[in-house]
Amino acid sequence: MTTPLRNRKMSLEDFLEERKQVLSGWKTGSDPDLDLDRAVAYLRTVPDSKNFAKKLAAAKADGRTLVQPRAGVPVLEEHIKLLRHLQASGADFVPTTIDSYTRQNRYVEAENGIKESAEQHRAMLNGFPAVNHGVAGCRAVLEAIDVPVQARHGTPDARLLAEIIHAAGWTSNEGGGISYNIPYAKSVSLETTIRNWQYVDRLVGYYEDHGISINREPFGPLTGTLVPPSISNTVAICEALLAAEQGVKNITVGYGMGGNVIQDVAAIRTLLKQTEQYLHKYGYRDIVVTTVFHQWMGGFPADEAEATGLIAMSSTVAALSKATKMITKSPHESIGIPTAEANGLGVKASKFVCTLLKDQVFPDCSALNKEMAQIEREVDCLMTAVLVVGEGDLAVGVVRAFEQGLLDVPFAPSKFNAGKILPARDNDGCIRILEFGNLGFSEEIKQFHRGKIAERAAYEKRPISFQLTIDDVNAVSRGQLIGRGKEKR
Amino acid sequence: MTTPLRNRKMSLEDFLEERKQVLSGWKTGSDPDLDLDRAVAYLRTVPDSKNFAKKLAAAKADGRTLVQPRAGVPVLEEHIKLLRHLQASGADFVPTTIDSYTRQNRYVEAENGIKESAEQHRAMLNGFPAVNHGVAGCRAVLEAIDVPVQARHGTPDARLLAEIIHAAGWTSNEGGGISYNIPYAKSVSLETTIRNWQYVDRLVGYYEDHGISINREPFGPLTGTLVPPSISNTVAICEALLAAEQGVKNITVGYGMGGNVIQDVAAIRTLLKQTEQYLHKYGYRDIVVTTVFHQWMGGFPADEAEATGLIAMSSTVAALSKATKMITKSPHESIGIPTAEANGLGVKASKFVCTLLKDQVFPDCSALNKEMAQIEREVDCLMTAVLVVGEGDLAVGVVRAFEQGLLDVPFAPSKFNAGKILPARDNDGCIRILEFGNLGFSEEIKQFHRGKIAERAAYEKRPISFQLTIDDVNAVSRGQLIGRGKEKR
Amino acid sequence: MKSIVIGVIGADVHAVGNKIIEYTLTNAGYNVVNIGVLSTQEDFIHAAIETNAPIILVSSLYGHGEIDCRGMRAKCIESGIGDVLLYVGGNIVVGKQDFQEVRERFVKMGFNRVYPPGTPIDEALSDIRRDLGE
Amino acid sequence: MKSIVIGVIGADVHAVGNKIIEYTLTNAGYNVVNIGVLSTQEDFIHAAIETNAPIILVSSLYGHGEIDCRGMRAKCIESGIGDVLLYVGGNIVVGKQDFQEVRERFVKMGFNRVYPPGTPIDEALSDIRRDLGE
Ligand code: B12
Ligand code: B12
Repeated sequence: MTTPLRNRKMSLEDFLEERKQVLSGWKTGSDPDLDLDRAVAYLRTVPDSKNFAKKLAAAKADGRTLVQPRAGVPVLEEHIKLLRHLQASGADFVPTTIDSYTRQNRYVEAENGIKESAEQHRAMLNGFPAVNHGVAGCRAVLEAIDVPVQARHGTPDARLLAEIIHAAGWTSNEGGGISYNIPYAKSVSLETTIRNWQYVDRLVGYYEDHGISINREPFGPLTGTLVPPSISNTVAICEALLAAEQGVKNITVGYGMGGNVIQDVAAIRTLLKQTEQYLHKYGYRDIVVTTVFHQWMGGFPADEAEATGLIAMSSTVAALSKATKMITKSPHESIGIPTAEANGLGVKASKFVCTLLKDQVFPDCSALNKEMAQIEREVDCLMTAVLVVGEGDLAVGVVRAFEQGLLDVPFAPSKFNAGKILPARDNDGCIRILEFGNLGFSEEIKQFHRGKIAERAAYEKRPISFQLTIDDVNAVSRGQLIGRGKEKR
Repeated sequence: MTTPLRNRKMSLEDFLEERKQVLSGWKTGSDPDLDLDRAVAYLRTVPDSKNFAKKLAAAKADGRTLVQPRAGVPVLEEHIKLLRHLQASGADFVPTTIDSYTRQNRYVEAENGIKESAEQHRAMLNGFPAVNHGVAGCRAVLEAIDVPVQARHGTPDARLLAEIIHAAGWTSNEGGGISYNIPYAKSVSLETTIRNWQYVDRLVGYYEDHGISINREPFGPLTGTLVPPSISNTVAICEALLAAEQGVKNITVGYGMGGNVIQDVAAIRTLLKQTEQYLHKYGYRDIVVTTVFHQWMGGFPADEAEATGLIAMSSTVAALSKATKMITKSPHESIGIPTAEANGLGVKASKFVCTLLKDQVFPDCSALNKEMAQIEREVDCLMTAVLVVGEGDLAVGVVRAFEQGLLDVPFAPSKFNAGKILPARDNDGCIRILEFGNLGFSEEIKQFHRGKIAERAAYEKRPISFQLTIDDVNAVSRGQLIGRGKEKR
Repeated sequence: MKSIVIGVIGADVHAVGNKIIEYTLTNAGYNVVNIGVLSTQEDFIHAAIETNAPIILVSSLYGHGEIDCRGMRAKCIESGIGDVLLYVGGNIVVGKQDFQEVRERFVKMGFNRVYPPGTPIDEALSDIRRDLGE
Repeated sequence: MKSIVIGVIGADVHAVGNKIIEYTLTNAGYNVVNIGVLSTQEDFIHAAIETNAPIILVSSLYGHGEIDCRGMRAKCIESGIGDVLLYVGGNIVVGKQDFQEVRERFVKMGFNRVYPPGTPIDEALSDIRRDLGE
């Protein structure tokens, strides 16, 4: 690629040119059903009830929180069986979690994994290798079930994957140039992944231009581990803007539960509000924004009853926050990929709580307003930092902001992430920042965080150090939210 | 008994006189360990860690919500095994649920039930017949475990039961003259049960006079079915006052979850506040009041995952309400008395949520304040009605208030309850009243309820009728909170 | 209008389902004779004789159903209404048991129909209609 | 100061546990050589050779551990460090499996110690000390 990275809609020519190369990445790319006219024709036959974008818009209007698990196994028939079971358990949307080889575009190893799984009658891959199964396989999935299907993965270069799943009638794709890089890769540059995801979004834009609604969902939780809401919200807003520029019209921004109820509700509310604000500000006006709340994304307790408790507690918060969708976990979370049954239990418990609470909202109150105002201030501060270093261009800004640590995600594996900030909980369990690195926060905001952490450390009678962070990382799986020091355990 | 019913502390003589007769009710009453001096001496040996009153007071000071299941099986060894399992699952307090024959003082049938259960190796009774097991059996229970033990039952005449369990070192007893009559009996007069429970409370007062702290817990949820908070709170306050008069010093007032989060938090907060207020007002100043939140007390969903979801959702609300204790349910609730394992799962899920949320409180906000003010107004109105008809005497007032339907509990089996009011949910899921009978509400309060119900009926486009009540009774077990009419399902 | 006797047997005070059953069967056009909670076998039988009811619906929720229902058919025979239809429902045994076995136990005891926990009365209505030849 | 090589094998990017292990072992007085996530068998082996580490701690969280770890012992032998201690931990197989069997599979593959999901690194410390003869 020779043109410099810019946040600008790809021309149709450039897109189609790049497309040829993308489709040549694996043999399934040559399927005639990947012809765009044929794909559009197929997508027209997908009923509204299986359209992700439409079902989400309706849920938003209704003020309901719909549920979706994670799930994917290598063998096609098994995968269909699994999704059918989840649908029967009450899933409003079904996922297809893609295996880790496919995520790294290692299709040969994925092929071996499918074979071995079929032979050994147990899953040797941690997901469904959609590229290897091709358009026909993915259509078989869609046709076997009655609700919308989405691909969920963590793929830095998901161009071929996106081509295949959308042509197969899957009307949503999770990911983004930042959120599927920083937590999911080590040495892929942001420039590369943003470009790749501009392509993925452009493909959705192409479909939108042809009257097909397709949903896109930036991956909100990032590393799922003590990510301060303003950081994940900023990333989500950046990805929403990048997607909108490529013609995406239906975006679900996400957030991974932190554990303090007020901070969680505040995070979801500001996420919706600020995403819409920024989209409007930059001239994208016809976009439907919805939100997705991820049940606790960090280390889970091993006990299944405790895990189910955490799942239902997460659901309570999600429902009261009025998130449009919630991603569920299973009682097996801390151990391994769940059986269909365990996964279904997570869906049932979650759905029950969301349905029960559908007519209720977390009330407006000053504690909530304060936390919302705080998140908004922080997000505005970070967004300004990004746009300043980008000299007005968001794509460039994102790359430079990560380079300089103005944006920084805790615990991320990527070497393109500074990895200088340290998060820790305050005395109420809200996620705050202990060590800022070069994070693009104003001095005032830093003071706020320092004060909050100091309060906790004083309460626990111990020094402010990385030990707080470590204790907090381990806390939830041990039944605590705040990793209290010995004095206060 | 010849003296008329009055809310006045029983004299020691009258108490000791009546005691002789009480102890002669069943053969285990003649155990020499029922000698009060010996009982006091034994209770002095019970460590603080097994003292209900002390553990509750400490939890209140800490702002924690502790958990307690329900459990009881007929055979002693099996019962101990069961309680040990629950303790290992994390129960902060263990219960002993008493079987229904004992509750009706039918000790012969209870004896048969024990025998048959032992022979058939399955429980033929729905609880532990503590009177039949006697002081020695009950002490064996206490000595086998490390946390405080409480009797939970529903016994209109629990005098002998109370004698036996306290002499055995169980430091809490659930019940009260109203709460263990109206929902648990059909033709026992309130006068009789209030007298019986004055005795039970007087026994606790005796122990308090001898330096032994014993907790008493009026049964908050009553019929567990759409009971408006002001009605159950009023009953709890009346019973707290009646108990205090007899010398009880440590009282836990209770509430059964209604389902609207704000109403539930408001109910627990006002319950604590108003109980303390009324106790002070009537001169009882040295009493420790704590609260107990009952997880959903109505019909449960049959699916175990859904039931666990409901359990954890209840726990979330309880923890945020800062109730001192929570009574847990099990995933088997809708089917039958749970196995030890299922019961333990309920405890684990509940405890996990309460521990996770221990540093958080539901925030003050206007919606909450409004609901609290509403409950307070209603309770004051009902309390005034009771005291007016009682011509200043609370005990007399309670009897007459129920006689006249000024106090009225929905779905109660007792013929001493008017049974004229019909509750139903409003459009937010709060429990309101549809049909007032002769309930002691002011016209202003009635207008408020009527308005709320009218709003819902209008939304559901259907007439205001008993059908709303029926639909609401069935709703939760079918996964809804509000039993919406066809139009809005 | 045919009469149906309903009530809750034994030392059982669960009143909610009973009230819902009364409401539903009345709406369905029956003359419902509700003897309420804490009812004995004799209470049921007397009510059936008095109102000439061809069917008795016994509810038992609290777990002692098995003990409470024993010998009820024999008592009906003694009282001269040996062919009265006996239904039982609610949570009729202690705990979660295999329902096939539970049903057999109650059928042996002379019950015509035996319902698992949580069967809403609406679902039993068609059985009632059929058994009453309607 | 003895060296310990740590890292996350295969296409696995779970970085949190890896950072905690680094912190804990450093605090415990070891020279921790952290090769990070997305590491190959060769990466581990080279690091061990370079730093003369007597022990390699392989983490695998994402489920492909079984495929990723195969043949690692053979590669160690080839590279002349056949007697290096190989530990593996994390969520090393797909799903909830009987851990006895899982352990056997990895022991057969030449791993000296195999840890079930969620074993905190603190619990493995005493094994490390013992195996290193400390
Ligand atoms: C956070 C998380 C993520 C984050 C990771 C962010 C990041 N880059 O680090 C995100 C969201 C990105 C993620 C992605 C994925 N994840 Co993930 N993830 C988790 C989760 C919830 C917590 C992991 C964690 O950080 N724990 C906290 C740390 C401190 O604990 P730890 O990692 O277990 O490590 C400790 C111990 O295990 C031990 N230990 C570790 N290694 C070793 C080695 C030795 C020798 C010893 C002695 C001890 C030891 O010491 C460590 C410190 O105490 C786990 C489930 C869980 N545990 O609850 C799933 C889990 C590991 N993930 C899983 C999967 C499948 C994935 C995905 C493939 C699919 C997906 N869900 O999107 C992708 C994988 C991408 C990839 N290529 O690797 C599965 C693995 C399944 C399996 N093995 O059967 C799990 C178990 C969830 C599940 N039940 O499905 N995940
Ligand atoms: C509310 C409730 C109470 C209230 C009752 C208030 C009152 N006076 O009515 C209170 C709190 C007082 C209470 C007390 C007790 N309860 Co209770 N209670 C419940 C609960 C939660 C709901 C019952 C209810 O109202 N459901 C709603 C109504 C509409 O449904 P229903 O009663 O099932 O009736 C419907 C159907 O079953 C059917 N049906 C009923 N009878 C019949 C008959 C026929 C022929 C047919 C066709 C259909 C039919 O139609 C009805 C209408 O749709 C249930 C568990 C559950 N279901 O979730 C436990 C439950 C019934 N209780 C139980 C127990 C053990 C008790 C106690 C002994 C102990 C205790 N927990 O304190 C005491 C009993 C006191 C006594 N002597 O009876 C157990 C019974 C256990 C068992 N069978 O193994 C249950 C199942 C809970 C449990 N899993 O432990 N309880």
